[in-house]
Amino acid sequence: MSMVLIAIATLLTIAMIGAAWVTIRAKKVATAMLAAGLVSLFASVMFLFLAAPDVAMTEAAIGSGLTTFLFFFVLGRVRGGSDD
Amino acid sequence: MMEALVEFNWMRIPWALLTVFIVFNYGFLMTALIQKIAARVGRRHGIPIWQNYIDLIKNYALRTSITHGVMFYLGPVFRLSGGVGLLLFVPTIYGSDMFSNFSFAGDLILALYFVFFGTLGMALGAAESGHPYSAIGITRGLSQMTAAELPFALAVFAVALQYQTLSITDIVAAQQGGVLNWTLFTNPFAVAAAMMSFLGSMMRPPFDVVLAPQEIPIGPPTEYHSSFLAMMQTNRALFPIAKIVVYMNLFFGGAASWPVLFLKVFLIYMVSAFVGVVFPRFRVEQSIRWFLIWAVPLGILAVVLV
Amino acid sequence: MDWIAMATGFILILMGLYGALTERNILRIIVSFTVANTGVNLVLVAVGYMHGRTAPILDKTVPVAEAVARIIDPVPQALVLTAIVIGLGVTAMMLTYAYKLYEEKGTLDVSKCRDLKW
Amino acid sequence: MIRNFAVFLLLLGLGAIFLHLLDGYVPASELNQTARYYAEHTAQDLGAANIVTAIIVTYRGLDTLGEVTVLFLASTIIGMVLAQGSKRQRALQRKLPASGELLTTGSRLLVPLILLFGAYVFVNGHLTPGGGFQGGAIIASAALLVLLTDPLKRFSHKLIALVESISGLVFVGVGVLGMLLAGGFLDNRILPTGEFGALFSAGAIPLIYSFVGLKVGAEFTSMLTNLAETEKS
Amino acid sequence: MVSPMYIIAAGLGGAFLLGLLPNKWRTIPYAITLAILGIMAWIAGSWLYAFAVQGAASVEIFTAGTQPPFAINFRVGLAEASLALLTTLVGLHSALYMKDTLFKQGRQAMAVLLIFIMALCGVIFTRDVFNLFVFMELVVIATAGLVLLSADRRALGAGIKYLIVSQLVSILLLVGIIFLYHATGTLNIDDMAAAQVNLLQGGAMAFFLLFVAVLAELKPFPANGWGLDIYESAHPAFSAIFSTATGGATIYAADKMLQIGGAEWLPAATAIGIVTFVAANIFALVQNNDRRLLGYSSVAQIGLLLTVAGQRDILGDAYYYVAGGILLAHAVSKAGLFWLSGLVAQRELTDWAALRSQPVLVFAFATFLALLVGLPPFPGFYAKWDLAHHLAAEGRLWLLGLILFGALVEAAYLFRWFGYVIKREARENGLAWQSVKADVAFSAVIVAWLLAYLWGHLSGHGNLLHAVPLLFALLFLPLDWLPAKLKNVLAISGLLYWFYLNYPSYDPLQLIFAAVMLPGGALILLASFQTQKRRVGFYPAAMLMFAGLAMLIVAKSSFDFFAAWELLTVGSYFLILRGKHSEPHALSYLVFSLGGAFLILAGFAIAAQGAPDFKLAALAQVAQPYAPWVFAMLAIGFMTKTAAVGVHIWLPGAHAEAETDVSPMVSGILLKAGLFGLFMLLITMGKQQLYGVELTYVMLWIGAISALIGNLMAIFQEDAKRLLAYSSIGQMGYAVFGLALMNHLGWLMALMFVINHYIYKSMLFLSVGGIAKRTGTRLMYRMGGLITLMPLSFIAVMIGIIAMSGVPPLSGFGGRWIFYNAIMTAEYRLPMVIVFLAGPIAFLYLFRLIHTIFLGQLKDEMRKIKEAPFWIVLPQMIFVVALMVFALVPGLALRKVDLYMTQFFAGNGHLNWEGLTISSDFGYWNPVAIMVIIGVIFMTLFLWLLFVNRKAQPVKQFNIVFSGERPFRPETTHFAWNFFAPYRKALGFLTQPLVTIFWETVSELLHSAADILRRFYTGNGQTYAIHLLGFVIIVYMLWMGGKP
Repeated sequence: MSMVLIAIATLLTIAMIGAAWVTIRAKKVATAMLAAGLVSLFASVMFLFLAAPDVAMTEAAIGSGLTTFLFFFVLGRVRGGSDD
Repeated sequence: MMEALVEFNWMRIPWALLTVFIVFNYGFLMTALIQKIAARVGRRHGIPIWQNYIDLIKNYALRTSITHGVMFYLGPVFRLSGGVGLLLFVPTIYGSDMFSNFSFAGDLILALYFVFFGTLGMALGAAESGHPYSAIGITRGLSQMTAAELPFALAVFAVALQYQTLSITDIVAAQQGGVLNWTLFTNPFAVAAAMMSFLGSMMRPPFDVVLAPQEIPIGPPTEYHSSFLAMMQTNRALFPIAKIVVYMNLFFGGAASWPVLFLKVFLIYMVSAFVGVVFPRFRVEQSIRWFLIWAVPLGILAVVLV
Repeated sequence: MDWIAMATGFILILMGLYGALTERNILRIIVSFTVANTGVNLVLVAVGYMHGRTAPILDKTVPVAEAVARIIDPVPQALVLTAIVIGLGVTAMMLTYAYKLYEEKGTLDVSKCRDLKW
Repeated sequence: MIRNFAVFLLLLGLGAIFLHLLDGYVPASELNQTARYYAEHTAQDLGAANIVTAIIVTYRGLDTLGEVTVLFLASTIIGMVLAQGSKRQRALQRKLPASGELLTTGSRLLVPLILLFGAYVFVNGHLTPGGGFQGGAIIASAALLVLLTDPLKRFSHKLIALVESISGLVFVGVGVLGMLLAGGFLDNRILPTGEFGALFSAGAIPLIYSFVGLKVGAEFTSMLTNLAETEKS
Repeated sequence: MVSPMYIIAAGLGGAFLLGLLPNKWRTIPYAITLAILGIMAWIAGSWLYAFAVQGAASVEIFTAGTQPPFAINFRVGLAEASLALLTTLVGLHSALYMKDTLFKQGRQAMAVLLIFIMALCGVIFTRDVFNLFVFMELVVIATAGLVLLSADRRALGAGIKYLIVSQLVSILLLVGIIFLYHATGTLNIDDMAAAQVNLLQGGAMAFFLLFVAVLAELKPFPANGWGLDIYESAHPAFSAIFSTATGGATIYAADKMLQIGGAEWLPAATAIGIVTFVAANIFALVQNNDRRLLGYSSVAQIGLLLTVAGQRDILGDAYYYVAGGILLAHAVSKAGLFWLSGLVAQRELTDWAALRSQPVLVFAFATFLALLVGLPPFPGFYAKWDLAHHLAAEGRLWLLGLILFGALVEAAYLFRWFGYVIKREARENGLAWQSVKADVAFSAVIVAWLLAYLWGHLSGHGNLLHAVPLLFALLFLPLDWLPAKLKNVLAISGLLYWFYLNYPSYDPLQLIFAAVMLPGGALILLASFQTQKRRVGFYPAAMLMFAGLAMLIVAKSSFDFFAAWELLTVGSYFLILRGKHSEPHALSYLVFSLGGAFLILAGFAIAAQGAPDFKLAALAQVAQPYAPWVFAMLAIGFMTKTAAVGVHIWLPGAHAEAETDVSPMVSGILLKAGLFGLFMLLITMGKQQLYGVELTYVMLWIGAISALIGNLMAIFQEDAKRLLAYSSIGQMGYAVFGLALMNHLGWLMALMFVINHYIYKSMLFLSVGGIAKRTGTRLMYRMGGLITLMPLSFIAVMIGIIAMSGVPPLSGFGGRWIFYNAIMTAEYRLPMVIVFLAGPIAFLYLFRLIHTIFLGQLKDEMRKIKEAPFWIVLPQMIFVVALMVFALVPGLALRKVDLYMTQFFAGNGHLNWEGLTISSDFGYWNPVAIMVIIGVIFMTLFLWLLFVNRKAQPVKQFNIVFSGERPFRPETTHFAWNFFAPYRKALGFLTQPLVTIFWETVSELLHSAADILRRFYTGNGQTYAIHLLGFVIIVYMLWMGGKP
């Protein structure tokens, strides 16, 4: 395995964990949602490297795309949804 | 192991009546004697020896014009039936076919349970007298009697175990051949327990709260008068003797002749009289406890050690 | 690569679950669960990964005859696809319920939703 | 706080379990029997180039059917829940600022393209990466775009339901046909497997995947619109 | 046959089709839904028919034209087909039941319902792990949706909690699946099973995750709060599906998982299952909400099933019979109960009293409870029997004990509930009657009885529903609309005819018991002619008891014996429950009886050591070291029935509060069942030693102390029936004592007690019952002087008392005489002291009985009462005659038995019955002579007194003076209350209700533990998820700790 791949993988890992950290720590729900979408997005990149283009596409479209939109749809309807 | 059972024949009836007659008279005289002795101990003069006969005749002659109903009659009837029955189901004179009465009908157990018979009837009858205090007397009497019977039952059972029979005749037979063969010496615990029970059932102090003339002006017997009373007086003469005969047979070697019987009965009776003049009266729960604490353990000891 | 992905996946699961089990806001709980789900997907795919092989798609570069030696295990990928879609379904359901809860109770706090207990 | 700590401890336990798994994990160097079978037989049996697709649509078609059903179920329930007891809709009558001209025009332009792209993705599912789910999601994103530009836009529920149900029925129907005409439920060989690598090949896979795409698209759209139509409180 | 795949296809197709229809339509979608469900049920049914009737082998169904493991496959066999049929039928019925709700919610709800049922079938059929996951997710989502069908607004919260928990479950499941796939290279369950996952690298851990996730769906304790919330808030028809179909499908999934995991994982399943079973049942004790209670019970039943699944290794071929029996019993009863709950308007348990307005519903309720608890003749009974035997044979006694304990707790709360239904006041409009709902519920009743027949048919022990006595008892159910008098004639003739029919086949011992139980029962039933109208519910219950008794005495095998035992227990419970204030007492009776019965079951099971058909006679051959334990268990079980001290506290209330003609039945007859059992036990097993202690010696003590305590308690009672009830404890103590003497005469005495106690206790209960009927009270001090008003009752009581106190000449003396002879040879003497003490005490309470009721002074308010009704007096008079005859010639009944018993004691010690005198080795007894002598003396004196007082006039009531006062109120002249005050002062401390306090404390502890621990279910969905996580970690640490 080339060093490049490992480096990329490590970077992605750090990014994902960082985003996940933001997700569970963010002050605002909206931030958390965005960060979760980001985790998904990074994951789909990771899938590409894991030779899983189908999964990558799906994760990108559904996991980070649609799901995040759904979140915001609902968030918009529960008065800001700030922590209470 | 049993001796051949004596069988019924018609001659037993007159002989039985004779037994009843003898015992009845002896009982009357002795009751008076005891009363006299007790009075003398208390530095009183006491009744004439024939006073009981006078009372009895007088009472039999009296007629009552009121009744509390049939159940009321049952008191004396049960009582006297119990007394006579007990006497007749026990062989009076050892070795005498004539005076073995109706002992073929049942054994020691019958005698043991027949002791109850009179009490039950008395309780029934007195309860019907319409007097609340008679009921109180009954509850006390029954309570005390049940506690007093327990050591007796234990002693009886110890004796039965000791001789491995329930036949009174066999038990007496086993005690023949010298004073030391008496249960009194072969099984002293049983006799001690039985004698304590005996004290309790003689309606004398300290166990006479049932009749309790002081606290309760009208105990159960006092509701009875005239012929009822006469019948009960008859029983009061007869029943203790019948009971003592049982004791004598079981614990004191029985009696082979009437004089021996008279003597032994008198002596046993005197135990109760002696205790009676010495001790004050117990309350019922006290006497129950007394029996349970003192007499019952002796009985248990007797049963266990046999 | 697969190790890293798998470890990352596990960490994401744990982080997601921590969020899901400690947050009170139901929206945050749902968000945390999606993170955990992403982690699961990562683990699943990582299990199927094999060094030096390519995606299980046969074309000119990977002829049928060489497939056995050239492609990675396609099964986990198929499973992940299904899992992702199901995850979306569940997430959507939960969001709807959250919305409904808010409509009825005016709060998003799950700990306030305790009419049923014991 | 105690609670958070308890959770933390429990997750440590779970982490131990995971560590255990990770520790015991030995990457395979060879394909296992199942994967080997797929690698060897997919092409000639089913005629599909994308093995993942073949697995999803045929070998594990039942899973996919279930998966589609999950979405169907979710969208149905969402519709049901949101309809339940709420003073639904109508509240949106208030004026919202119109979206920018650019966005509106752009979306008008984009939507057909996106739809086309989605269709492309699922029709080619058996050949290239992607397929019904991805395509469906893309179609749904078109709907999303429309919703974003014009929040008052009403999609025809009837149309969505129609697409959803008919594609579902077709899926089931094809599956049953597989039982009747070929080797079993969802056997794709009710249609000729055709030439390997061609668009119209791999038996019923493209057909099924297309309808899956339509169905998924419709379901996503239905979810989105249902949520969109809720009252903004 | 149609492929089961069509069940899936039909469900899905139907659901998608519903989506096509216009939103407004109602009837057509509903019709489609029903039709689809019907088709699904039909397919499942046809498969079941093929397997069960035609004996087909199970079939693999392939998909995608590819062999497994490369494609998903289904399997359909007997188990799958039955479960699928169950699922679809419950679904169909619930759909019918929910018609209103479905109409309101529209086609979407119907589609969800269809998918739900389809997914459950998928879970059942599939043989692919991942496919199982998909179907389970479908079930989860559909469940979350269907919960909202409820009118209860709280259901939303339950749905959310459920979703949160299932997220966690699916994460575990997916991780487990993928690693298992990695380890085995397959997703097919059978291939995984063949791969022996435990040996593979990482396999065990992966399997653990998979397994624990599937288990979590079974709502194991403590990770089950969410499930309970669903039960409480969901629509009852949905709960019916959730409890039965989901439960069944999930447990089947767990079973598949166990096939993968292999025998190594069975103990884990067992442990989780049994903890869940016991804990859920204990929690259910403190539930007031009907549906939540049913939820706890469902959880418990599924736990039990998991336990059974964990016994797969030892159950062998019986596995499906046992598991199926329990599962179907749970399913049908729980579905039925949930459906019933929809008919009840309010949610408190006591609100179910509304069912009373429709006796059919009460019958349905009773059927469901019996089915759930596993009473004969229902499947659970057979299943429990087999399960217990297998467990005992393998030495899994702790498990057996826990199962029985849990079952007892379950029976306790369920029958407490039944008591509420029968006894509590019904609210107005408490019944939300809808005939379709009732029909659905009633269909479950029919299925219950069909299953009872089926399981009996499959049982290796013969079908209980072929037993004529039981059928005769059940016959009274459809005949319940007839007038009571007619039914009474039928009942009496039935009892007599059955006795006549079997008379030649009884051995002397059986004959005595049979005579007491059957003609004896008929005699008491004469008193039942008293009742007017229909007396709904009396005859089925009474005849059930008699059926049990009739079957008990002829039972040859342990199974027959135990079945009969349970039948008579249940019948008598229903009978006792009929009393006006008997609710708590009937419950305590049932709990103690079932507890005893479970001990008997365990005893038999241990004795059998796996033998399929265990004859009672074979008890004699039970090997060490089991024999003494078997003996102890059976003895305690039987002594529970005879109310030996320690387990006696149920008796006074149960006997005293029962109806007038029921008290003599349960006292005079039912208690003898326990004695019969003890006879059987002692005949076969004889003396046993446990840790060097002679067990019969212990029994001797128990008997003696029972005699003492029973009698002592009796003398302090103010309530006449309670007095008699306590006296029964004492009398049974004597009998147990006699049996435990282990000699010829001791047994004879016990038999004497069987007859005597039957006669005089029945007689006394009837008299007292008649008096209570007339006076309107059972408190003795409120009566008095009734002798002239109720002379016949008085005679009966008086004769009864003389007989019972053992005073000669009546038959009680015979008993005492034999007793004394018996103890002459006994080895142990100390317990006898206690019996001696008890003897005279009996005399006290009996005297009190007659004194305070009949003698003394008549109360003002009772001056106008009449003699007890004819039909109550008639049997008493017959009893008086019987008593006299038995007193005179006891040999009539006892001689044969005496001879019969010589075989057990090497010919020693039997009585000599020559002539009129009965003699033993020690003494002799001539009942005729005694009677004559006493009679002559007595009559002489009595007649003389009558003669001399022939002119006397009766005294008026207040024509007396005492303490210088003339009384004017009867109360002041009748000393009756606290009658034996001196005794209370002297020995009252012995009557402290220590045993009652003990059992109350036990019950209290269970309840308060449940009440405290259930707070654990905080209602917070997140907490539930934490519980689940905790559950996973605990199972991990316990089972995986230290393993690779």
